[in-house]
Amino acid sequence: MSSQLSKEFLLEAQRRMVRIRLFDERASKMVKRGQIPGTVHTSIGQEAQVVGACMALGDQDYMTGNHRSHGHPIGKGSPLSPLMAELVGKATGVCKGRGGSLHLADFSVGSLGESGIVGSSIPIATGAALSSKILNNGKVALAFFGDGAANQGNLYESMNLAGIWKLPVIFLCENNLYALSTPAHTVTSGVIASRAAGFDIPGIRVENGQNFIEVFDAVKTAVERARSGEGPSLIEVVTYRFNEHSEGLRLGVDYRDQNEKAEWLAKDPIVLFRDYLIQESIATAEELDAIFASVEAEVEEAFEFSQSSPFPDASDPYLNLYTEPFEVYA
Amino acid sequence: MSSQLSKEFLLEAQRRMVRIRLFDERASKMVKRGQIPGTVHTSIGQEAQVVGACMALGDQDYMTGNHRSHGHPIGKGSPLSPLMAELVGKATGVCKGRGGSLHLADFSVGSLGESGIVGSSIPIATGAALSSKILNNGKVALAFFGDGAANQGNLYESMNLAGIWKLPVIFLCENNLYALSTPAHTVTSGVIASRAAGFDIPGIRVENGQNFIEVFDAVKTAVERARSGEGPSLIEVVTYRFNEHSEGLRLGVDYRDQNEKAEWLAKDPIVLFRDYLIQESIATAEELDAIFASVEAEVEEAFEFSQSSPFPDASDPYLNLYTEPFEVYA
Amino acid sequence: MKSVMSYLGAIGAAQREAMDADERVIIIGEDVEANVYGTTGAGKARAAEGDFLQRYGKNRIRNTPISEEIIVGAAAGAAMTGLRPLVDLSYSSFTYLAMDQFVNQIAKNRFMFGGQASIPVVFRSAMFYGLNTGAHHSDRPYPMYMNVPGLKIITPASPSDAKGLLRSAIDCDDPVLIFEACPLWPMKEEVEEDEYWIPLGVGRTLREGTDITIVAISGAVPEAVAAAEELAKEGISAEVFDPRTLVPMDIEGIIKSVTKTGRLVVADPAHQTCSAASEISALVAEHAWDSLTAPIKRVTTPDTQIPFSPALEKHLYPNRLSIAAAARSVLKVSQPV
Amino acid sequence: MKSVMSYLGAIGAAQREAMDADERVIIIGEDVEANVYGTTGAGKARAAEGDFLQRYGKNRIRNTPISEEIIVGAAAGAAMTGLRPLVDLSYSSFTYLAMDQFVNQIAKNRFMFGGQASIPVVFRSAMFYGLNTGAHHSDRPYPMYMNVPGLKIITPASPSDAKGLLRSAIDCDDPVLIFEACPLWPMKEEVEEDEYWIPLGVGRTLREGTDITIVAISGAVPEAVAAAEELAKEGISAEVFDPRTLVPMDIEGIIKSVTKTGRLVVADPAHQTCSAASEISALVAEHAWDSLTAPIKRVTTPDTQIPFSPALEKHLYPNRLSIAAAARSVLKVSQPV
Ligand SMILES: Cc1ncc(C[n+]2csc(CCOP(=O)(O)OP(=O)(O)O)c2C)c(N)n1
Ligand SMILES: Cc1ncc(C[n+]2csc(CCOP(=O)(O)OP(=O)(O)O)c2C)c(N)n1
Ligand SMILES: [Mg+2]
Ligand SMILES: [Mg+2]
Repeated sequence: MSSQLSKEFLLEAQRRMVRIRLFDERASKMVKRGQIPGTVHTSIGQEAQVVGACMALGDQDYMTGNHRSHGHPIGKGSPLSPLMAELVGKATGVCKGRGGSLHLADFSVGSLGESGIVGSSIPIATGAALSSKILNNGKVALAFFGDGAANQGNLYESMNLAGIWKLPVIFLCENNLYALSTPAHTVTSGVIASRAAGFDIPGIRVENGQNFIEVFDAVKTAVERARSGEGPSLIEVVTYRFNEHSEGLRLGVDYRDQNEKAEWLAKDPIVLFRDYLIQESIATAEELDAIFASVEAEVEEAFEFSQSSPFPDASDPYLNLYTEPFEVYA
Repeated sequence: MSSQLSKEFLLEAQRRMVRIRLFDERASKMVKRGQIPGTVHTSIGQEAQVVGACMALGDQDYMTGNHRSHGHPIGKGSPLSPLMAELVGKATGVCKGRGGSLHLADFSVGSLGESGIVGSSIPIATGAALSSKILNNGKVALAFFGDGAANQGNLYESMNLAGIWKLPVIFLCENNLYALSTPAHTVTSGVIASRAAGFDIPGIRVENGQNFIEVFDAVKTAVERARSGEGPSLIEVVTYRFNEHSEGLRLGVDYRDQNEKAEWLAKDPIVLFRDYLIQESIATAEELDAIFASVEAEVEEAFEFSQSSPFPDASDPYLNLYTEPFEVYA
Repeated sequence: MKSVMSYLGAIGAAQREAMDADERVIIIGEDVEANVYGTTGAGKARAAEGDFLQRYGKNRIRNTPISEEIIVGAAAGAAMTGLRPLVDLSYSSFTYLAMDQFVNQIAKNRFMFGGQASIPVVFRSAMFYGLNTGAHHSDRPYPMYMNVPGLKIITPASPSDAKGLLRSAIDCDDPVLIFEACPLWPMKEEVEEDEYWIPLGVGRTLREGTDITIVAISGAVPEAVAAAEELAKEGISAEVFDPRTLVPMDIEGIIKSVTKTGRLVVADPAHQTCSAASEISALVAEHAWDSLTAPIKRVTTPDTQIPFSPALEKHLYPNRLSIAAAARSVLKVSQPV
Repeated sequence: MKSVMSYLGAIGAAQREAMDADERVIIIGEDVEANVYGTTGAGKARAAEGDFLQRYGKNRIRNTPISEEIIVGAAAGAAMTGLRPLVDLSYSSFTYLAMDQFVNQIAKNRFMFGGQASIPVVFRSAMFYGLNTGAHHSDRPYPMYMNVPGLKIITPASPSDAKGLLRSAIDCDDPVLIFEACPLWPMKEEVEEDEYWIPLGVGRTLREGTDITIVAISGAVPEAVAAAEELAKEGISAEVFDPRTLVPMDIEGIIKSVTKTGRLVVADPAHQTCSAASEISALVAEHAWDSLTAPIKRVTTPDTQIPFSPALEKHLYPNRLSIAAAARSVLKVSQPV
């Protein structure tokens, strides 16, 4: 499948990966400088896994995610400024400052919501696939979740429902080997991908989740399967987060081995893809540098936007709670 | 394994199966006559599956169940009178009339609670196995649940936890092909027993759940595995309920095929086991008739007990809500 | 044109109307194909017009696995993307299994996403209390949901209200939970056969009175009316008010009545602590205190779990006797012998 | 002997005491091995004595998968069979995932089984409100649990109370939920180092007064004290009372104070509708009405979800300004300029 990909498409993939990287690096700095309240969870190191999955989807397709919440919409094509403004809590944020990191959505690119509650958005994606099926509109839904979330029961309820109703949904497990401080193998009995078989749906494990093409191919197959009415798939992508669980978090213990870290840092998905593009003569170093530079400018612009935008008006705490507001006795 | 079973043990098995049958038949009549408020769910037709599982456990082992709630404790050895009194709501009931059908427990035989909420007692059994593991007291816990309950997420959370911690617990799915009016195959993707593999635990399907010995053997293997520290098992037993979902329930539709019903009715577990015992010269027809007669008397006694016992005293609605009651402003 | 409908029949009628009116309305739930609880083929429709499965087909009548969390969550996801699901959760005690989806997704998504989502979905569940169905089947959990901003909550207490309120709920773009008291299911009255809508947030005065206001909720409504009739015989004029919807709550209606009578009893079948009755009492103690001439009394279910035994259960809930007794005590009138 | 402890340190100390005292006490939760939230190795213990994992070993410190339903349910099952689990659920907003186990098993089993079960288990969860952690991390859901008979609920508001109440909770044979307001976690004071127990159901008067009673809950307690100090400067004598435990609730303590002052403000960080404040208001409007000389005012969080933006969040919760303003309005004193 990858052989059919146009140069334009491949460069767009690299552009989105670089966007995630630079956006998240900037956001991380902003947390440390107190420019973003609370914290953020970066997707640094996981860009191939995120973008590979997102670009296998069409623009109209749906997606839900988790606390690692900016990578997914960026991968799906969200503009950066409203995202950055959201992290700062500004009125121009994609959720008008109400969501913030972990809790944002960008319906303009089919992002139905990242979720701060681990696993909680998996049923939402399943439901989006149900409406697609009933309305017969050909859309596919994809749920991103982590290895930690793979132990929430609703994943199995979702796989079962999607299995019997042949819903066009893809359960995409980002196995970055840890859930916060907890190594996946200490809390996961068996192999996540192999849990699909019991629900009679395909379970694929992408061992090399640092490689854009491998992720893309696996997800693309699942998307085509879903779109043609054959139902759901579970895809487990093995990857690694380069940063701490969340920015600014300091744990007293070192739960990740230094050698393990070093090995994975050597498998930087952006570097790997750059090397591939050059080696295959798909793009030149200059072209790729230009992408990097233009994304740098985008991120700078997003930062400026986030700084210059106004904070939201606090006068109506009920804004958008209901579509039909009602008088409250306070 | 079955070859090692003593005559006494096998006759006790038949006695317990007959107890369930006659107790449930009487309870069914009582519902129709208004002698039991609400309804009851009988285990008629499923006796081999229930008793086969219960007798593979030791007296000290734990068990949880569901709305089909008398078969399990009877299978585990509960005396009938307090059970029957419970169904009638009497002070002498095993739960002092507070539980009623669907919601009873008999701690004296290790029954930690049947549950009216489908699937909700599976985590309780898992927790009992955890205490057994930590206290190192050698006890095994078994959770009974139906094919319908097998689609509740907490089963998968339980299998995962029990898998990683190697808890001595057995997940016993009573697949009677229907959940209320819903055929299992219309709401179940894949085969229930095969869902264990993804959690790296054994998944066994007992196709002939009408045969006491086959159920017993499968559960016994799992019990020994659990007791020796090797962890949990999932066992799916295929069986059939002879009666309607609950006594007195009238559905306008006939969701079960007449031929299917007839085929299963011909596989009466009590008749099959009786034939086996006679054929193998383990017991005589007279001995088995005597068991039947003595159980008839037991059930009659239980009925009389339930009728002659007083209703509970209504003066303290808070009785047993807390171990340390406190004053309430009502 | 009017015809006699049971509460359950009215629920069925509203569902049928809504499904006829809008293709995006679908029904999801356990055993809905077989119409086990009598609402997906109810009223005279079943015999005359076939049940819902025949009328609307399997694509719109969706029999689910027993998986409340995904039923609720998938309905929410579907509602966020173009459908208008009507979810049958059967017993209210089963809603807890999906609590995360209710609180963290359904109630929060629209607000949290700055208005990008709307979630037009209705969840029906029935409170089988008073029917000896035991502690796992007798809950009346609406107060828990009232504490969750973003949900609308309705508790119709008559067939007409059931039809008109459920229809408004289905046509509403916000998530609505409807709690049906099963003791009301067989209740019958003349109900308009044509389509009509009762707005959420508008209560109903069932009986006018001047001495005391009885605000009653759900299954307590007919009991309050009966209590008022009893009190009338004793020369006490009680006004009975049913807010009908708990979120939004018709506080103005309540205050108007209390302003007239100066006294308040609230009858609510929920457990007392943090009940709807507590909320109504607190609202009045805050906003209509100047009108009050006596303490506010709540008649609720004691804070205990529900025992199975018929000897223990029935008297736990507010009934005509306990409501009338509360009214007398507020009025400092001694109980008639 | 006393030493300075933070609230979080006091929680850690109570846990350590209880684990030392009774082998059956175990800790279950996500990331408890690594002490991510600072309670399983807290206080001076971590540096001096090693963290809990080192002290008690993997058999008693159990790092779990992210599976709240089974964590809670397994803890209940373990408690029914001989252990005394202490469950760390981290954020209160995650408790909903286990709501069925809380309501249908933990709250009901003892009652439903006629006293055969006792369920000595403690669930800790933290309310991260006011810290810009967004709608999924800012809930204050104790009122929902107050509506569930069979649970005990505590909300300590100082390090000393945290230590003494948590210890009582662990030693109690009934299930107890403890809700910790994260804004209180860094709070420090002198705390007794020896073991002590504060009984559940006994409130605390933080400040005596004669003009008005301010009942404050959890994170609102220090704000209420600050408001009282402010009011004192204006010549208003406010009594501040913290019930400390919500179930059982020290109603007598509240009524005693209201009987003295005749006026009541309740400050509660929960959402207003069906809040603890609503319950306290209703209790007083019912049982101490004769003492009241003014309306009861609740200072709560409005019934909206929690916005992330720092420009929007903080002022939503009860604070010294809003509490003082409520007191003035009850006293019909105009705001000082
Ligand atoms: C229901 C729930 N439980 C616990 C948490 C706290 N928490 C946030 S992220 C996280 C780890 C998630 O791990 P994983 O799913 O593997 O995603 P990753 O962070 O590794 O991408 C935890 C425990 C939560 N947010 N929601
Ligand atoms: C959580 C929950 N959902 C739904 C129900 C209603 N209900 C009671 S029994 C039942 C069918 C259960 O089927 P299964 O688990 O196969 O057990 P069986 O009755 O066949 O033995 C249903 C849907 C319930 N009690 N609890
Ligand atoms: Mg992870
Ligand atoms: Mg079944």
